[in-house]
Amino acid sequence: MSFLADPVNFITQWLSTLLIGWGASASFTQLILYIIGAGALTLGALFFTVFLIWLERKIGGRFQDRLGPNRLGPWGIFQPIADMLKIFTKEYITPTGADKVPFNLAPILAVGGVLAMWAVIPYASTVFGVNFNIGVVYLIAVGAIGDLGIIMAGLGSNNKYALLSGFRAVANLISYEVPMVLVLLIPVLFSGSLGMNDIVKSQQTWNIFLAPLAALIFFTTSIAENGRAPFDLLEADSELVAGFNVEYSGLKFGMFYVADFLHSFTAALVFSTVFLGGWRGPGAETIPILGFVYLILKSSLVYFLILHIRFTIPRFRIDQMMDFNWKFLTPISLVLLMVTIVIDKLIPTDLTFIRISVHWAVNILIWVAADRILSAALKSHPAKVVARPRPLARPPHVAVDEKPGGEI
Amino acid sequence: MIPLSWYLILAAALMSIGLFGVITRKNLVGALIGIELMLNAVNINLVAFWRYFHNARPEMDGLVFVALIFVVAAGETAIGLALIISAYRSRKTVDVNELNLLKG
Amino acid sequence: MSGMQVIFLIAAAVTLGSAIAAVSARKMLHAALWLVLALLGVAVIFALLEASFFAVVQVLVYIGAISILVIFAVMLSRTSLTDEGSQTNRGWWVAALGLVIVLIGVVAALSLWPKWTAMPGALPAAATDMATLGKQLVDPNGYLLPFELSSILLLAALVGAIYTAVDKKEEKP
Amino acid sequence: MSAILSPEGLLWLIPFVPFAAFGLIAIFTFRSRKLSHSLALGAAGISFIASMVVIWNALLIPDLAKNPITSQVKWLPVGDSWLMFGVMADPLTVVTLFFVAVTILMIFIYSVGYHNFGAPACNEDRPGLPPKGVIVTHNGHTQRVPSVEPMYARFFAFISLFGFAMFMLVVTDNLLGLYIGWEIMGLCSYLLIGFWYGKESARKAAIKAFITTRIGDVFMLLGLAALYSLTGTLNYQQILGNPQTLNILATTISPVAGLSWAGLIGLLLFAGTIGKSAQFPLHVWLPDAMEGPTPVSAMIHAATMVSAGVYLVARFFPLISAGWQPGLPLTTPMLAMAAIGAFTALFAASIAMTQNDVKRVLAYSTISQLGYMIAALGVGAYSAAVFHLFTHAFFKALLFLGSGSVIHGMEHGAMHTGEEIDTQDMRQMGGLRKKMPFTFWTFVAGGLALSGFPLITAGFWSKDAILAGAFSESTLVFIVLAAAALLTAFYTARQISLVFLGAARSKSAAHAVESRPAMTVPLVILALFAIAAGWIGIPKTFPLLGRLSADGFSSFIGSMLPYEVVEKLSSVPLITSLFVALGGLLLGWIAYRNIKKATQKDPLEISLGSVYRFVQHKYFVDELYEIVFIRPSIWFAEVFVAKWMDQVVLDGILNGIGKIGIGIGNVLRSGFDLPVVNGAADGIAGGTRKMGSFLRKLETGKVQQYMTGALMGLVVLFIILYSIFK
Repeated sequence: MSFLADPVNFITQWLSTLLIGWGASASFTQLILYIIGAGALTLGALFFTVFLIWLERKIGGRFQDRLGPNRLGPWGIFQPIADMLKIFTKEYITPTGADKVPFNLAPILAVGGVLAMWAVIPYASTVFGVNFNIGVVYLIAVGAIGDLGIIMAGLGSNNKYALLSGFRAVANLISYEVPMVLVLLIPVLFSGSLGMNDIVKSQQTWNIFLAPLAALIFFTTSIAENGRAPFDLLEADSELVAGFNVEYSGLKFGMFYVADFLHSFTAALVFSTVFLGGWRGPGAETIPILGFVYLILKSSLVYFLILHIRFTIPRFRIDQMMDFNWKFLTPISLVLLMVTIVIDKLIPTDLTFIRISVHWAVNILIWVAADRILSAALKSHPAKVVARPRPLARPPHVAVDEKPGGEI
Repeated sequence: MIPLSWYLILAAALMSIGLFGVITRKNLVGALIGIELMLNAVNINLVAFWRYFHNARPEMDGLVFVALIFVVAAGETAIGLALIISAYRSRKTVDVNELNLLKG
Repeated sequence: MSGMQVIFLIAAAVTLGSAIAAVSARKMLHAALWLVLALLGVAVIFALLEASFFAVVQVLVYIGAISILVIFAVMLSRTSLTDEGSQTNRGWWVAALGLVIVLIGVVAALSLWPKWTAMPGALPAAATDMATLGKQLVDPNGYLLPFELSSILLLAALVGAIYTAVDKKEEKP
Repeated sequence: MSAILSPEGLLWLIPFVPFAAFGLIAIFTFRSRKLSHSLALGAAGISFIASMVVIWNALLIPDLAKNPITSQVKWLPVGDSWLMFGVMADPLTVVTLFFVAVTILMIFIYSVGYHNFGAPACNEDRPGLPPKGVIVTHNGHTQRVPSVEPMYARFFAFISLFGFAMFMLVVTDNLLGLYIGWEIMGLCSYLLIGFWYGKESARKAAIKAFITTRIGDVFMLLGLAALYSLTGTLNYQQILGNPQTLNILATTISPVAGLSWAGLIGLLLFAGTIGKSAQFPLHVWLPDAMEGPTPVSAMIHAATMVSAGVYLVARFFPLISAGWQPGLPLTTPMLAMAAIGAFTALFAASIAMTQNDVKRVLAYSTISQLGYMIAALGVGAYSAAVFHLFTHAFFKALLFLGSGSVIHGMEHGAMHTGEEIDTQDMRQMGGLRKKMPFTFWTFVAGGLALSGFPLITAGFWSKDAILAGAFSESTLVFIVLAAAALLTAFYTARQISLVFLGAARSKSAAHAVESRPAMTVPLVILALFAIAAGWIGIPKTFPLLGRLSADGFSSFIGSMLPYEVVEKLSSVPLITSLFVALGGLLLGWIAYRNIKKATQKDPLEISLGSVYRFVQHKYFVDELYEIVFIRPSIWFAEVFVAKWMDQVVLDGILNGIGKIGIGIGNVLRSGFDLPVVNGAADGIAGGTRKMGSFLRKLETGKVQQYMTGALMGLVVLFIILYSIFK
């Protein structure tokens, strides 16, 4: 294989031959290589995050009709580096009455949980951390660890906002994992394997064509999982000052910061792996580096979508969020799973177009039905007004007659 | 190569620790934690036996039971915690010794 | 003393130590976190036993769901969150003593068992294939009935938990 | 499937389709009028088609009487053998089935119109009362129009059950099946006569009909039992189609009054007929049955129920006439039938002349016509009787439905004008000829058929056959029947001229309107039958026309009889029937053509006076029964049984037993229960309480201590087991 076509394996081969030439045992070499690979992967991810931060701020600027970072370097591209330096040099503040161990453990878990996800994602036909035969389950599991970090932060820092944020994190995690797992089972069903690499390999037709609704639901739930807008209840600035990371400063805060961006990009990565055919693309089989490029392109697209949603859609209320999950997403994904299983059994795999069209039809049908039912339910049970809107602030000498019902 | 006995001793110890927690904890949540530990001890045993007395025929009996225990544990935790919360809501305490309506 | 054994010993030590901490920690929150660590240790044990699927499922179910639920319960019952006092009943050492005796007795009894020191054989490839497990679970000659029963149990637990935990006061108006 | 579509299968199908309709309506669809009557009509239609197919197949079979279409299933285990239940189609069945199917279908259709389907419902209408009509505003002017029957679906359920019973009675092949259908019909007539149970008179009439017919049925059941105990079977073929059985029955002497068994059984069965066909002693229920809705009257009086009685005797004619040949002296039951039938014919006809209720006239005429048939059977004119049964069904159904249509028109007029009159009183009518042409012409056709208008109408041929048969047998019967025929023609003319001719004698009559197609179409169809049904039975020996006729009928029916029927031409009955028919009609028309006012006295009353009144009160038969039977039985029930027997004797005994029981109970209580049982129970309870209060100390309410206990128990158990099984 040539270096250009497949640099990673090239280097790996070279290193192993080198080490064995130095007389290291095979297992030791393997160990060394694993360590190097892991280090390279995580470092790459972290540095990529720096770029992500800049990107997000720039795009957010565009969305909000601002310039965004524009001082340091061309297009302010060195802004995040400056921020990094600032963060490194800041003082660590541990609030009194804080629970030391969880407080300090939380950021590490937050980042670690996200980074652990990168281990199973196939970046190219030949490049992946481990070819885990149950990668999907693994993804969900370590995702849980990341949220565990958030919860620990909320509990550890002796702060009621943080605690509330922890509550919300728990609710969020427990709830949105259910439909997420359910719809993740659909690609698994199509590929007949839990391994990420097999899932990618089996996508002659991208899963999003076979299961559009599942893709949509997975997209939504993954946004909710990593607490991006409109699901950013756990760091709702207007309600709880900054959520779980109020009390953090310095690099600890930076780690949360990194974890946040990295998590959302990881969601994009996973989405494009599971539903958009991962590294698949013209020539990706022969020239793995191409596959890597394809994957990055696809996930950047998805990431842009996430950003778009984040900057355009206002935040939910917590009860709305819960209702949306338990009363809409979970039932619909259950139904979707069942129906997809049956349909896919009925249609032979080689009739691609028939298969696609039937799946589309069924998905649209389910969607419309769910929508009808939902609107009917909303008609029959209109949202009841819990509290009257607050009266306007008014000077004491001005008399404003307030109608019953609150509106002035 | 690890002999079976190690796993069994580990499981037994874990079981005892969990039991200790269940018996001695004042706090209901603590008792629940003990129960989780006991269940894990059982799981260790099951997996170990599955691993060690495995015929050529791929049989999944041990693992199946582990899966079932996972299910049971999930249900048990959910119910237990729900009970704890409602008990706390009504009695403003989760102390086992204060929840003694059955005292004769 | 192979690498496996080293890993096992470490994992077992972590598991037992954190389990002891979990049952004896004064703050419930710490206990819950110790529980997480213990469960991670068990996951490692599973991995050592080549049940990688269950290692991951252990992380998913226990750490991802159960322990988080426990923490949630701890948070919801503020007394246990703030209570700093002794969390154990008076005669705890009696229980400890008795349990140690029982443990020793059990181990002694077991050690008379001929297969006490059995060594693992080679695991057939099919045994680690999850498809086999899945087929077994839905095979009428296999474990279809327990599987269905457990699913019904889960459903019942779901309903029961919701019903028990819902705050009746909200439904009055 | 083909098994179902074979003639046998269809024969089975015929009765059970209406039954299914009844079940469905009664259980499911009784809320929906449309569904209900569609079900009933559909069932009737299916039965009709099935019947026609069966009849066609049967007619194709040569010598049907010897080898009829039959099919049997095992029904009830009796001892070691099975009581077979089956269906059969022989000539008599075919004839009966034909007119039953047609009339039932017609009546079902007619009912839809009669109960004003589609008319608006009136919220004052109560179930159990005839609909009062509802006020609607129709293109400008407000008026009262008939409203739909409140218990519409119920009516169709009942008549479906009725149809089931009648078809059952016709197609079954044994006496027991016939009896079942017979009794179900009795029930249905009770339900239907009392359909408007809100009316006192309807309730009374229903009970009257039920009780009266029961009297006959009891005798019939006796006959049935006797027959079964003698022959061991109730199957027609095995009894009637078997000469030596008949011979034995005819020759062996029964313990009763020196009658032969055949005679006795014949009389008993004939008693059933008397009840069902309302012959003389038991005729009283039929006129009162007019309280029911008109379709019901038509069903009971024309199509089905009363025909059932004649059908029974016709069916058992071989038994009744066992040992009789033309020329031999009549057997006892035949004599009884001839006597009763002839008397009833004259008797009822005379009453019919004096009645003013349009339906009662027809009721009495029905009685008299049935008397005709009975008498004909009595004198052995078998085929003539069946022939008259056949034709009579059509024209009498036609007349009843026509009268119903008239009443409907009158009610419409009464509602329109708000006049308070009896809409069934013929004196109030008149001049309906113009208002209701369809009804008029069809009614005329029916009436002429009834009065035996020569040559064209069906009634003429059948009546002529009967008269011929009577003439050849006994002159007395012949004269009586001829007189009855004269009266028949007379009151027919009276009715027609009172109802249709002349000028309207009330505002209601003036405003009467023609009924809806649902009612007139059946009228027209039945009118066609009333004219044409007779032509199949024109005797060969008849001058001129005899050449044209094949006269399939009498030979077809005659094949049921063991002996050959010889027809000898005699001009006397022919002349007589011509004379009585035309003369009666003429007299009636002359007498009643100019009745001007409703309150005007009846011409006959002027001429006859008290005799007329005597007749008009039906010879006071009802009053006689009131005095002779009803009062004594009421006295027996109220005074003897209730007061004396029940309250004195039985209550005394029961009270005595009760007192003794109480005494014993007291002794046991004070002697055994209180000290022993209660003492023991209290002791146990107290002991339990003490033990509980001692043991409660173990219940600390601390769950962990319980668990510790359980754990210790487990350890101990383990140690024990281990030390045992190691």
